[in-house]
Amino acid sequence: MTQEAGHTHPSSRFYVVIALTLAVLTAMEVMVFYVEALAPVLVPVLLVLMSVKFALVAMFFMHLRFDNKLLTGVFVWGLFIAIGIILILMAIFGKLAG
Amino acid sequence: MATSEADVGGRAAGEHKQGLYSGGLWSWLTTVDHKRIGVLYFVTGLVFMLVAGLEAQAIRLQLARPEQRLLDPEFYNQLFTMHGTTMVFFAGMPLIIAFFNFIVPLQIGARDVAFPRLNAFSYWLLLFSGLFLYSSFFFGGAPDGGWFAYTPLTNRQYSPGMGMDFYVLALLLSGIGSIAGGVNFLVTIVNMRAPGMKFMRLPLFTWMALLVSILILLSFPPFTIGLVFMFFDRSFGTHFYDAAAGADPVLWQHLFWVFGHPEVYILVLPAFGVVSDVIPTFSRKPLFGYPVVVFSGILIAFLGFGVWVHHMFAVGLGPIVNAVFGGATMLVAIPTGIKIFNWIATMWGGQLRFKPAMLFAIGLLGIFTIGGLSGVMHASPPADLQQTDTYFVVAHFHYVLIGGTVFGLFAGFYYWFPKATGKMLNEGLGKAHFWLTLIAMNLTFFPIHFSGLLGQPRRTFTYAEGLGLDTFNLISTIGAFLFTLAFVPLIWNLWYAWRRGRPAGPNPWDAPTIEWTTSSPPPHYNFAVIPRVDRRDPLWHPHIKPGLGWAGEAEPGGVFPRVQPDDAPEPIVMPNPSYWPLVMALGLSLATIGGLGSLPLVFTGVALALLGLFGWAFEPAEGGH
Amino acid sequence: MGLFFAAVAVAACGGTYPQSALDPSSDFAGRLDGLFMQIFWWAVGVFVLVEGVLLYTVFRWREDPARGRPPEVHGHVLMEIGWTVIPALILVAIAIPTIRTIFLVDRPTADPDALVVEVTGRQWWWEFTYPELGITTANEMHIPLGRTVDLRLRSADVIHSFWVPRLGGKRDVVPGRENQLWFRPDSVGVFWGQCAEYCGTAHALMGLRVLVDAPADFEAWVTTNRSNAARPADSEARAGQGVFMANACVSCHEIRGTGARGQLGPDLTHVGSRLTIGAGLLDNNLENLIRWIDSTQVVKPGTLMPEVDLTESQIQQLAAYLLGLR
Amino acid sequence: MGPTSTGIGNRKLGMWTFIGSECMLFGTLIATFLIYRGRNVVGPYPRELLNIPFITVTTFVLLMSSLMMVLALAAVQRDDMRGAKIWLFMTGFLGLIFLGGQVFEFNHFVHEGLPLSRNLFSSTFFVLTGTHGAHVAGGALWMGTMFTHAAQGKLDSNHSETVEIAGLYWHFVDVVWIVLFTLIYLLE
Repeated sequence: MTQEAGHTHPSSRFYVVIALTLAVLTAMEVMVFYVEALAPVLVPVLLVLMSVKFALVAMFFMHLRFDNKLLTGVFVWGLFIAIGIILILMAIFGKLAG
Repeated sequence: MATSEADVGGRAAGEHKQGLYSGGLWSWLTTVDHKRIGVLYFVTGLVFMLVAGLEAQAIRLQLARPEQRLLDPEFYNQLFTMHGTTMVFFAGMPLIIAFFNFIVPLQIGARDVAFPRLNAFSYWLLLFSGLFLYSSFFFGGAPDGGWFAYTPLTNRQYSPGMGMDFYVLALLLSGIGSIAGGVNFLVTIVNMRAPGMKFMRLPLFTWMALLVSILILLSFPPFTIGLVFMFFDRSFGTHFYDAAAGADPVLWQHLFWVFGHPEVYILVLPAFGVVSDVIPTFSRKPLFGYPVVVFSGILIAFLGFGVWVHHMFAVGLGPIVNAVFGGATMLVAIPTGIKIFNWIATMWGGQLRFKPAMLFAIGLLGIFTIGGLSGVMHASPPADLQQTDTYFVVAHFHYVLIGGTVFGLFAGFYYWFPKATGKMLNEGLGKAHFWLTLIAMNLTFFPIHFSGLLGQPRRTFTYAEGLGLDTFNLISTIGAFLFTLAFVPLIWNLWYAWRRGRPAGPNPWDAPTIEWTTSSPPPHYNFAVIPRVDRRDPLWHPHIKPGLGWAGEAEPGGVFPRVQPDDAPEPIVMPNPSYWPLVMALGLSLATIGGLGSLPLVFTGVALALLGLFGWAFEPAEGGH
Repeated sequence: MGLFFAAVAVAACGGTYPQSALDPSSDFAGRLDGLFMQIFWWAVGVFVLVEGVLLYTVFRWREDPARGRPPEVHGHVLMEIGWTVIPALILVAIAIPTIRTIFLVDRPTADPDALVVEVTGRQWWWEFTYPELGITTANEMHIPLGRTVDLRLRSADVIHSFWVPRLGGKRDVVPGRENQLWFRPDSVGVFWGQCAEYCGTAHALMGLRVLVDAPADFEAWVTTNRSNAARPADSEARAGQGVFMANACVSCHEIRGTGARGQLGPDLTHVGSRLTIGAGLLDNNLENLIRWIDSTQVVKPGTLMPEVDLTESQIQQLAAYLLGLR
Repeated sequence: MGPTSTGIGNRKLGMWTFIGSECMLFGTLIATFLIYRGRNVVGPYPRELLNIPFITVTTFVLLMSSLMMVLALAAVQRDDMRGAKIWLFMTGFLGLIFLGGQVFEFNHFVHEGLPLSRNLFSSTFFVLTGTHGAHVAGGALWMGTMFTHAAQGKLDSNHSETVEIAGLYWHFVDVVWIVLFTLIYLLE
């Protein structure tokens, strides 16, 4: 992840590394799901792993890491409002209390 | 979308001489010129507005006296549903988009929007979805579930007719066009500004257009999904709004108002933008507190996503939810107030010229304030328990939407009409129009504040004589007739301008923004030379004020060129006309009609739409060969 | 705008509006009205100020070539702060009593002694059940003076909204949910209400009445309404009972103590003692009952009660029977 | 129309804007799914039907299609048209495999007694994953079109923005699936 930000695009090898990371993270998710001992922390762990995968694709495959910050802004605002509304709706319907 | 949108054909400027309003039917069907599309939107929106106005007229006639039976309740319910739906989606929004289309590229110094064909596509979808919706009158009755279409009343069980299917499908179709328009205007404003036109130099109308684009993009999808759920419930027996299956019909209300509240700002912010351009021009003073007005607009747009539950205070969501959303709603009053105060401060110390555009702008300040204050009353959830779903709320939002949106649009109409047509309107007729509208509007809507507080619920085809509300309703009905009459001077004025209007010249109002540097109406390419801008209100620098003398040292700069030359020094590349947007819109419309229950029609429509899409994508990128 | 204040003043104290939200007659409605009045006067103040400044500005600064070109003013930080902070303070002044009231009116009543009434909204009438008293009635709710009533609101079909402005604010009646609304009336009388959420064809005609009785009168009403239906008093009423039992009426209506056990329409055991018929639509008298039975769909378009094919004399008998069910 | 004010191509900015809007679209669907989770009044229930090993495989396939997509873009930018053709083809092909998995899964559910109109779970599940599937299908069509173009020799590094934009769309659809996979299948 020490790829320098810049206008040169990363190498194919770098993309393969990212893809492998994604695959490993997915495997971890499924593993966490099946390990009984992790049940109490299942939700936070899965949400974290999901967010990491999400961020990897957005930053590197979609080039947000290297591109104009405006594009990140456009995307993140949509995402931010969407997450906000999901959370508010879940709270109203009593789905966040447990 | 797979090939370049830069569908250009290089031509010399001389080849663009065709006038804005000349050309045959084919040239209008294939046009991608933002100005022509703006005119199409305007005419379409105006016609739908007149139709919805007549529906309102019928509603008021039925309510003129208690316990009347002029209209039967089923037809009445269709009328108020269609009145609301039409005014919001097929009159208000098209008129706003009309102004975006015509004015925004001119204000930022662009030759067209970012995606001219997408722009045409949006228009055709709007037109077809509106016609589709109205065709329901001939196929078993128009929608009658209210423009808000609350479930489960609109479930198949309680609305077995086709009316609500028309509603769902028409709004899905027009929603696609709206989202496309949102993308288009956002990219246009962000990406197509003339050199030097920084964000904090944008005219306020363009600023508000940018915010509205964002609101459209973020608020229409939840509504679209809500409609998809409704469509599936009605057509395929799913259970999204079916309490018996464990669902909560209130979900629809959330999805509807997550969209519905930003929609209010979609309708009002452009009017604020118009006023923020009109008041400085006719006060001969720059806008007071430009950055504050911009940021208060941003704040209103942002808060718009966090207040939707204030439409649902009586649903019984509990004290915490109501308190949070009540508080958030009250916050909206602050940036709105800031705008009003800044507009007044703009006029303070100015040279106020009471042209019709200015009158409507001042009218907006006065009338919208009333709507805003009654809004604060039902921002308080307990007070709202008495006000929601009564005529008090009807009065409130008509003060907001007529006092805000309609007055703002009329101000914009009188302001930019000379730019759009090259002709001046008659001032006397314009003033008559203003005063009639102002009086009629108050006569219609002020009394129903009282009838609401005194116990008249909304969406009722009649009211008991014993309620004692006769006088309020009668006055309101008289006002409504006057309101219709108020359109006479407007129509007369259009006729007058067409026959005898004086030529306008590039800048009849001595306005400061760059749309006034080009001829009226502008040439096909808008600007023979792309202007360069080095400040806000560039045409007021240096301070040459005919009739008013010099106000200060002449400063160089402002905008170059100050007046656009007749001929372009270099060949101008403009987008080619295209019929593919029309084909694609027709395809989607056919598929929509098929959604009423004909699978073959759906497939035909989708095939046609795909044909349109591929034709569009693979049109020769260079038109010259 | 003088009209505004005059009319509000008249409206606030006039008694000719039976469904007025400005004439509260319970603790609950009183709270809402008190809060509304507080906000209203703030709004009036702001209104006068803003419109006054606006009008003054417009007249003071109309075009006058003698003044020359206006100086270029771009803003003023202190003024901006001022007209941000002052409205914010006013809003705080409104928000504090608002939040207090919310936590009072949006929560179930704390009164353990409250009289529970189950309210069911139906297209297009209201059903009231008193679980403690074993009474079911329709469209008219009797409650005793001085005792809190605790309404449990449910819907049998679509969303309605229960609204009796002088006693309480609206509360929606939503399928799949049970909402609550409570109030303690502070005077005896007949209070008008009606459905306030659009619920279909006859939404406008879905009225109700709340009758606040003195405690003794309420007890008498309870005693009467617990009993079975009165026997027909004369031959015409007896004939009417026969018509009722022999026709579609029985499949929808219940008359306790007879064979009529229908559950779809209002309970008619004591229909003769009600003030109105058709959900607050018509005064309850012989003439109106005949009209109602004869041309139901004209009197209340869309109503789910069909027009049963009866002769004129049968209708006459039926109406006499129903009116006798006191 | 010449350079833009921000230096970002109009179509690229447009695609990102559209993606921002799509966040709200899927956000609403996800919110509905989560709100209605556990409110079924009749079976079958999710636990009885969801096949996690199977869906893990299709998830992996979709993730790899994203890799193919970036490789295709890199190839186009290098003017390596042979590579571009292969990677574009693979992207669409893996997308189709994913879709095939979805069709298989839907079919399986219907056979197990869960047609669309069965209960709240079927309503929310089919509409949510179906909307995503429709996006994949649209993307696959787009890949196919670009592949055809590449095969006809009409695609070169001058069109790299076109491929990039298609890629943005494709990755977004992938990202949505990352979220759905966790929320629907693992957090059940």
